[in-house]
Amino acid sequence: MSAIYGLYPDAAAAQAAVDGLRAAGVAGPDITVLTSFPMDGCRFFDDGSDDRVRRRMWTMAGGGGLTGLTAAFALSWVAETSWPLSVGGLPVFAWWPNLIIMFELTMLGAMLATVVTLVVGARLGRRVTLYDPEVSRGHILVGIERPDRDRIAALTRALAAPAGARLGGNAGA
Amino acid sequence: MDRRSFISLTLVSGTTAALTGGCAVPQTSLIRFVPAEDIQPGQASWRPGVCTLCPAGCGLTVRVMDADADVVRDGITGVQRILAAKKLEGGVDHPVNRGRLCARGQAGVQATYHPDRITQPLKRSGDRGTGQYVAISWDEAMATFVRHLDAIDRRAHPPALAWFGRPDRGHRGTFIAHLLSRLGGVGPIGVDLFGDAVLRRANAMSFGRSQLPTVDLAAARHVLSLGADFLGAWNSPVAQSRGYGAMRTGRRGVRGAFVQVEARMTQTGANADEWVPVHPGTEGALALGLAHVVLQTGAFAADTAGRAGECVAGWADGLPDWTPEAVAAITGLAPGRIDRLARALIDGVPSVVLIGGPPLAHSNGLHAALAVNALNALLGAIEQPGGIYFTPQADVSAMSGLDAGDVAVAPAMSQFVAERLSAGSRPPALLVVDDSNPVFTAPPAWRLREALLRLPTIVSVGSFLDETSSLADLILPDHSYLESWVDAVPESGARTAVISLAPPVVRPLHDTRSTVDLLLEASANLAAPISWPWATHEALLAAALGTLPPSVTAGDTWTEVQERGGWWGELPAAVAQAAAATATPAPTAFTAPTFEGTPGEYPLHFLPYASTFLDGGLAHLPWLQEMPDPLTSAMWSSWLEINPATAAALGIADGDVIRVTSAHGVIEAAALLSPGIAPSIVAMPAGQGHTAFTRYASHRGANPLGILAPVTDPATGALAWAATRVRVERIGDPDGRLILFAGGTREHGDDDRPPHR
Amino acid sequence: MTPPLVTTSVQEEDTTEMPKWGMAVDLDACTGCGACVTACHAENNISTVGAEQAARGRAKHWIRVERYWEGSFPDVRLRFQPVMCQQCDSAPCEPVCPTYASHHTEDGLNAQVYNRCIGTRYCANACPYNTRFFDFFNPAWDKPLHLQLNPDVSLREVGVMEKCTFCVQRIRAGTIAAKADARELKDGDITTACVQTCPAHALVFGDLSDPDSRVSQMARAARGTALLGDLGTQPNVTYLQRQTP
Amino acid sequence: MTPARPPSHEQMTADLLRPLLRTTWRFFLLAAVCTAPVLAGLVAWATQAYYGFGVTGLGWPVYWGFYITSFVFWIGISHAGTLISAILRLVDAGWRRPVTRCAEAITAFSLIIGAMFPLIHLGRPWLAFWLAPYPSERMLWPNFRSPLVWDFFAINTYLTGSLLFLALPMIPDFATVRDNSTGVRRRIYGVLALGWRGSSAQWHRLETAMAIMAIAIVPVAVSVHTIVSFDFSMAPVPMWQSTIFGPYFVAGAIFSGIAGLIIAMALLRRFLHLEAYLLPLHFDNLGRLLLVMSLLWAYFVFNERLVTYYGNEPSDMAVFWRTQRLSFAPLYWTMVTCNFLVPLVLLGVRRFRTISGCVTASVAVVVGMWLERFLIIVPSLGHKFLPYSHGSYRPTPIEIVIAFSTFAAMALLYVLFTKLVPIISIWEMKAGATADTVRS
Repeated sequence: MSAIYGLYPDAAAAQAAVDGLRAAGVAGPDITVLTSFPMDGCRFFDDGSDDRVRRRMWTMAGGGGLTGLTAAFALSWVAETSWPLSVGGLPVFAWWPNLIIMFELTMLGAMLATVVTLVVGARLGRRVTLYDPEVSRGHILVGIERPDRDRIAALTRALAAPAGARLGGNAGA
Repeated sequence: MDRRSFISLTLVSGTTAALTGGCAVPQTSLIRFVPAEDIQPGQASWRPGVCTLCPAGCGLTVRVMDADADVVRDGITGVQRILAAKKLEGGVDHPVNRGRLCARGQAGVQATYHPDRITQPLKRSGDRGTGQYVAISWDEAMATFVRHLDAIDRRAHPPALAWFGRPDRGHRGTFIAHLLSRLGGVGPIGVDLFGDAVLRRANAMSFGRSQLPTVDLAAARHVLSLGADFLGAWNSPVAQSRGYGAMRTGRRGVRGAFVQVEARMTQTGANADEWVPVHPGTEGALALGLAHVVLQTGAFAADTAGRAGECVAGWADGLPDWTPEAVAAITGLAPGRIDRLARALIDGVPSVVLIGGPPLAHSNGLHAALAVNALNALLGAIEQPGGIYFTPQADVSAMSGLDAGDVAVAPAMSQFVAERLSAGSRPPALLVVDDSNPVFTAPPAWRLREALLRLPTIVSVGSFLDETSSLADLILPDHSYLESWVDAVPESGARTAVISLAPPVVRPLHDTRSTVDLLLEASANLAAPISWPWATHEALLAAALGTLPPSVTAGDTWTEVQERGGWWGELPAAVAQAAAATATPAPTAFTAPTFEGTPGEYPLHFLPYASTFLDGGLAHLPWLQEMPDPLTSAMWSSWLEINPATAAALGIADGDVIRVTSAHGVIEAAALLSPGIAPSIVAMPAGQGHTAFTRYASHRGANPLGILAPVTDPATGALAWAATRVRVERIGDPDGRLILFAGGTREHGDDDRPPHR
Repeated sequence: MTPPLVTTSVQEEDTTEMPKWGMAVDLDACTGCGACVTACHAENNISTVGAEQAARGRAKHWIRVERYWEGSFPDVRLRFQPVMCQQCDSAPCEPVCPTYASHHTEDGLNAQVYNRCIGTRYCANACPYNTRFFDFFNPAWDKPLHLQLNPDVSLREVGVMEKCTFCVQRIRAGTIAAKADARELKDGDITTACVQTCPAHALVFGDLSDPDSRVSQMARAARGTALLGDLGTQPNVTYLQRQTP
Repeated sequence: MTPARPPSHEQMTADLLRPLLRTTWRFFLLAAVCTAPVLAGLVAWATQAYYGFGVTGLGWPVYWGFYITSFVFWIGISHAGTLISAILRLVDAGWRRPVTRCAEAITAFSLIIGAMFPLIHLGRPWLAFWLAPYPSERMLWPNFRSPLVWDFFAINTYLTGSLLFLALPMIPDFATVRDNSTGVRRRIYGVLALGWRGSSAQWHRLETAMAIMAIAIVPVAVSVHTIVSFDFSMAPVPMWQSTIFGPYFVAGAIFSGIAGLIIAMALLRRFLHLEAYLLPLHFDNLGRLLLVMSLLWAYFVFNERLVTYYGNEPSDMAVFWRTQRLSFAPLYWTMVTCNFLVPLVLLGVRRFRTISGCVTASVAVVVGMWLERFLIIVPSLGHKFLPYSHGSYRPTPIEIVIAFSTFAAMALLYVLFTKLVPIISIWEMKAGATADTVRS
């Protein structure tokens, strides 16, 4: 069995299950909590990783924007000065009009970087190892992937403790 | 075929060949014939030519380059590289136009490459007038023509043969006149609606010169023009425009002044410093009034005018009846203004007075012209810088070695219609129509079309089917003027004698034949042959020009002429036309103009005028159709110009469809409100309203000539085309028949003209 | 305003050897005859569009003679004003073109590269003189009218903009001929079709960089004005105003 | 009719998934009704491409007409979504939750439609790729100084951003669809869900990404319509060269966008029976917003007109009077009525600010804003500086069909979208309901 989990009808029960697992000695990052919507009011474990993630995503977005800006500048500069064509009395490389191109590519870069960071960071498109469709019907899943064989019983007990818990597991697909 | 379609055609035929395993149908595959040997691909050459679109006789320089033409050889369709005329420009040294050309001249190249040109001899197959023809060979055509000529009784009186043609003072016209007289025929009868027969007659009376004047505008300081559209369609417009430009801007510190007197603003009048509208037909009175003031001032003596003065009643006495007040009552101008106009003539010496167009197309036109001649003579403007000259004329008959005395004077068209084509008269057995369209330009009362329908035989040598040539039984198409030997003898536009002459610019595109060659051959093949000293048109011209000395080099005149595009210089006395020394004619007096139609029933004067298409013969050229009219910006359409006040009184708005009714007919057109026309007049451009004249001109607009009254000048028989009165009524909203290029008509101020498109 | 990072423009490079083509129009001599209009059609392969299309505003006249009424009957005057592409130094049509179909040549011409045009028609909007014309259909010539086509001027395709080029084919041919003969171009060696035919000599064409050329002298004349000069387009066509006595 | 209690999570999932899981003949009928005009539009476009641009009513000197009007109109409508939903997200307005996705969908579709118009409008559309900067063999780059190239970049950025902004929050909902369906549909949505599980790490990243996107998309949206306004204000054309055009266009875009959103919401509410989700409150809020934008629009129009009138520049005044009291006056005053008077009455008076009142006002605004773009383009082009070259414009059936077909295309895309994607974000609704519970 590669994962065990419990399904809980509400946040309080799920929190109890998490607390039980923590008490059983499972480290926070090893516990998987799946919900059908973001539980803004509940913090199942508070280890400061959220803030790190947020900062990293903003940094990546900034980096993407910078890349876009550089690309836009390089594109317009190289294109216009290497093959100079005079139009309408404007200079060959005209700052003001090109700023518009630079702005747009900056924003495009930032947005693309954000999405890439999200896809990579949220492990989207990867193989799902621990999941139960009941999550989308409102249950909260608390589980552990690849638990130690010899501690399965203890963990199962911790998961079963809160009221309304339904246990489940899979052999890993 | 342009390059793109050539490539695609090649691709298509190549693909087809590949797909069908090389079994392409020969008829559809592209055949390239061997190109003519004188072609240098991509290399332009410039060759001299002569413009024959109007009588001005401008010289041409034609840009010639290779082009791919679709041709049929032995029944096989293919492509051949030929030399084609690309662009017409003015003959660089030509004394008339000096390298310049008008819009008509520029567009002339389209006459040669017109898609609706007659490409080979045709024989009528349907009823006359239905325009149904079958193609025949030149042998058959020639035989038929000779048979028709043989059938003519040369001693018949009235003559059994008649010829309609456009006025041509050159060798072609002269040869045809001689041929006709040898065959006992009459003609060529000039088809020239806006021709200046009245002015020629007046000039003959005043100065012994039956020709139009050459105006030395470049040296004039003051020009007064009575109706003469000398920058647009009158006389020699390019030469006159050249002079006008020089008069305005060519002299440092001197800018010639220009006053135009007319009831409807022409393109020429639009350029005047002062535009003076007078009552129609009273221009002669104004000329007398001006002369009166000039005489009164004592600046010039009455006898300065010489014979020209003697032609005007009361001249020697100082025209006592023609005080500014008296003239004011006739013309509608203030007396002070008449006085001022006259004094400007005196102060502006060298000053000159011109007359042309509508003033001569009234019943009193001849007198008006005589009065102007006298005034010019009084001002010392005859054969003087800044005045009018008479271009020395070559005696073409003498040059050709023929006796001019053999040729009978051709009657005027109106006279011929009355005597030979009216009911009960004896019509000619054979009529030849030579690139002229009298059916289109004749007033309806002449019933010319009906008369022609009754004629036994009509032969046309024109290049296009039009209202007249589509009545012909046999069509023997001539080359275009870029394809044949061509010459013209300009009667004005230069101070020296000019013969414009050029060899063919390009080879004939179609299976056509030079009319002169055709006539030479036909007359030699008659049962009673006529012999000529030359066998071809070229030989005729070479022999005639051989009588002239070379004008530049000491070499051979004929070679020089072909290279220069003509001959100009001092004429040897033997071939120069002398001034006619006729007896002094009886003095004439001003009479009030007569108009057909009562003012009660027909309250407005009707003025057709020569448009870009002149009298309509150029309406088939798409460039001219699409060229915006200078005053109205109209394209592809015709219209009725009407004063806004008159229009308001009649409930007519811009673009409305109106009906114009005269005693002789009804036409419909779009109204165009114009501030440049007197309230008592409506005007309409001639040239549109063709019923059958190529794809570009047919069924487009209305023909104002179709409602003209058959009033003629008594002395010359010329049609008084400005003497009709009409009634105008609104019949509908704008329907898009008037196509204007311009949106606004005024640069400043509220001009919310509703768009016609 | 921030100084531009790069100030090099083609115009600022050493172009002293280059001619600067210009035209002068003496409105005192222009008679409004329209010879220039037809000459332009003949020289530049401008197709006629026919009555129906002309009625819908598709007629193409690279040069047109504008006319304006002044006053009312009987004190009425008419003013003619030929308008062709003004070959502006600071041409509004050029920067708006996304593909450089409209750009400036070294000799001061406002070039239109038909093959590069994708037909946004933006240049025509930007042109304050409305001298740009669009090919709404593939230009066609009823055979054999096509034999007249000038092989030196490219035929346009449907969907492109066309306009007066100052007869660039004549300029290039004249320049090449002069170079081949190893001689300097003289004033008057090169003329455009409209100037060549103008009967009243109202149009003059030449090199504005040569102070002695006729067009330069006319451009300096007291009567000289630029059409819509207050728009700052710096046109290379000078209009010499009509004089009144 | 406000339900007494918000629906439960189960109810929400059931309600919002119903349009995806149950298909009736009504859907096919609606899709067919929308498809027919789209096909007609395609035929019209093919006709134009085959015969040439002459089939339109354009001509010298009015070279821009229905197509550019429609272009600006649809780009304007696109501001419904992303901008509104981004701003509401940023200020964390709770009532936004049922509105965001249908607004963002409007953005995406109207941008796609709007971006097609420059192509339709090109004389040689097959060469449109020359606008893109790519190294061709002749090294011919686009002219970065041309507002049309700015358009190209701005619309690409905005379209990319909007599609991502729309797509990211759809991933959890795809997971919900996957879990509530079987067979092929389950497999398809399984792929679309990209393996979404709903772990807190995923939720956190998604929310952060949405926050970044929301911040980025607002200036992009503003820039897009500013640049669209530059298409006009960069050209020396009477009444075009105006510094006010940027904000004027942005305000007009948001104005028409909100109107479009209100209409779409009302239709969804009616046809998908979402009365429990799209509440009168939403219409009331959006109606207030529309009223504000109407006033802002009127303010800009007053500015534009007064400055022109006071400046009294002849060429400007020719256009001014043409719209104010000459040939274009009927259209102009219709526009003022639709964009100002009708919203002022229907939205300004509380009693009229019902759902039907809001929808009526919105329809008026959509009509009025279409006219506004037409009146900016055509009168100015027809009356530039030289009166000789003045002219007018009348559209042909081809143009009318193409312009009309894009409305059908919008409806069709919307109908298909509601069939494939929950039009109200399920997870956001759940999160909102939970947050409300927690708050209370």
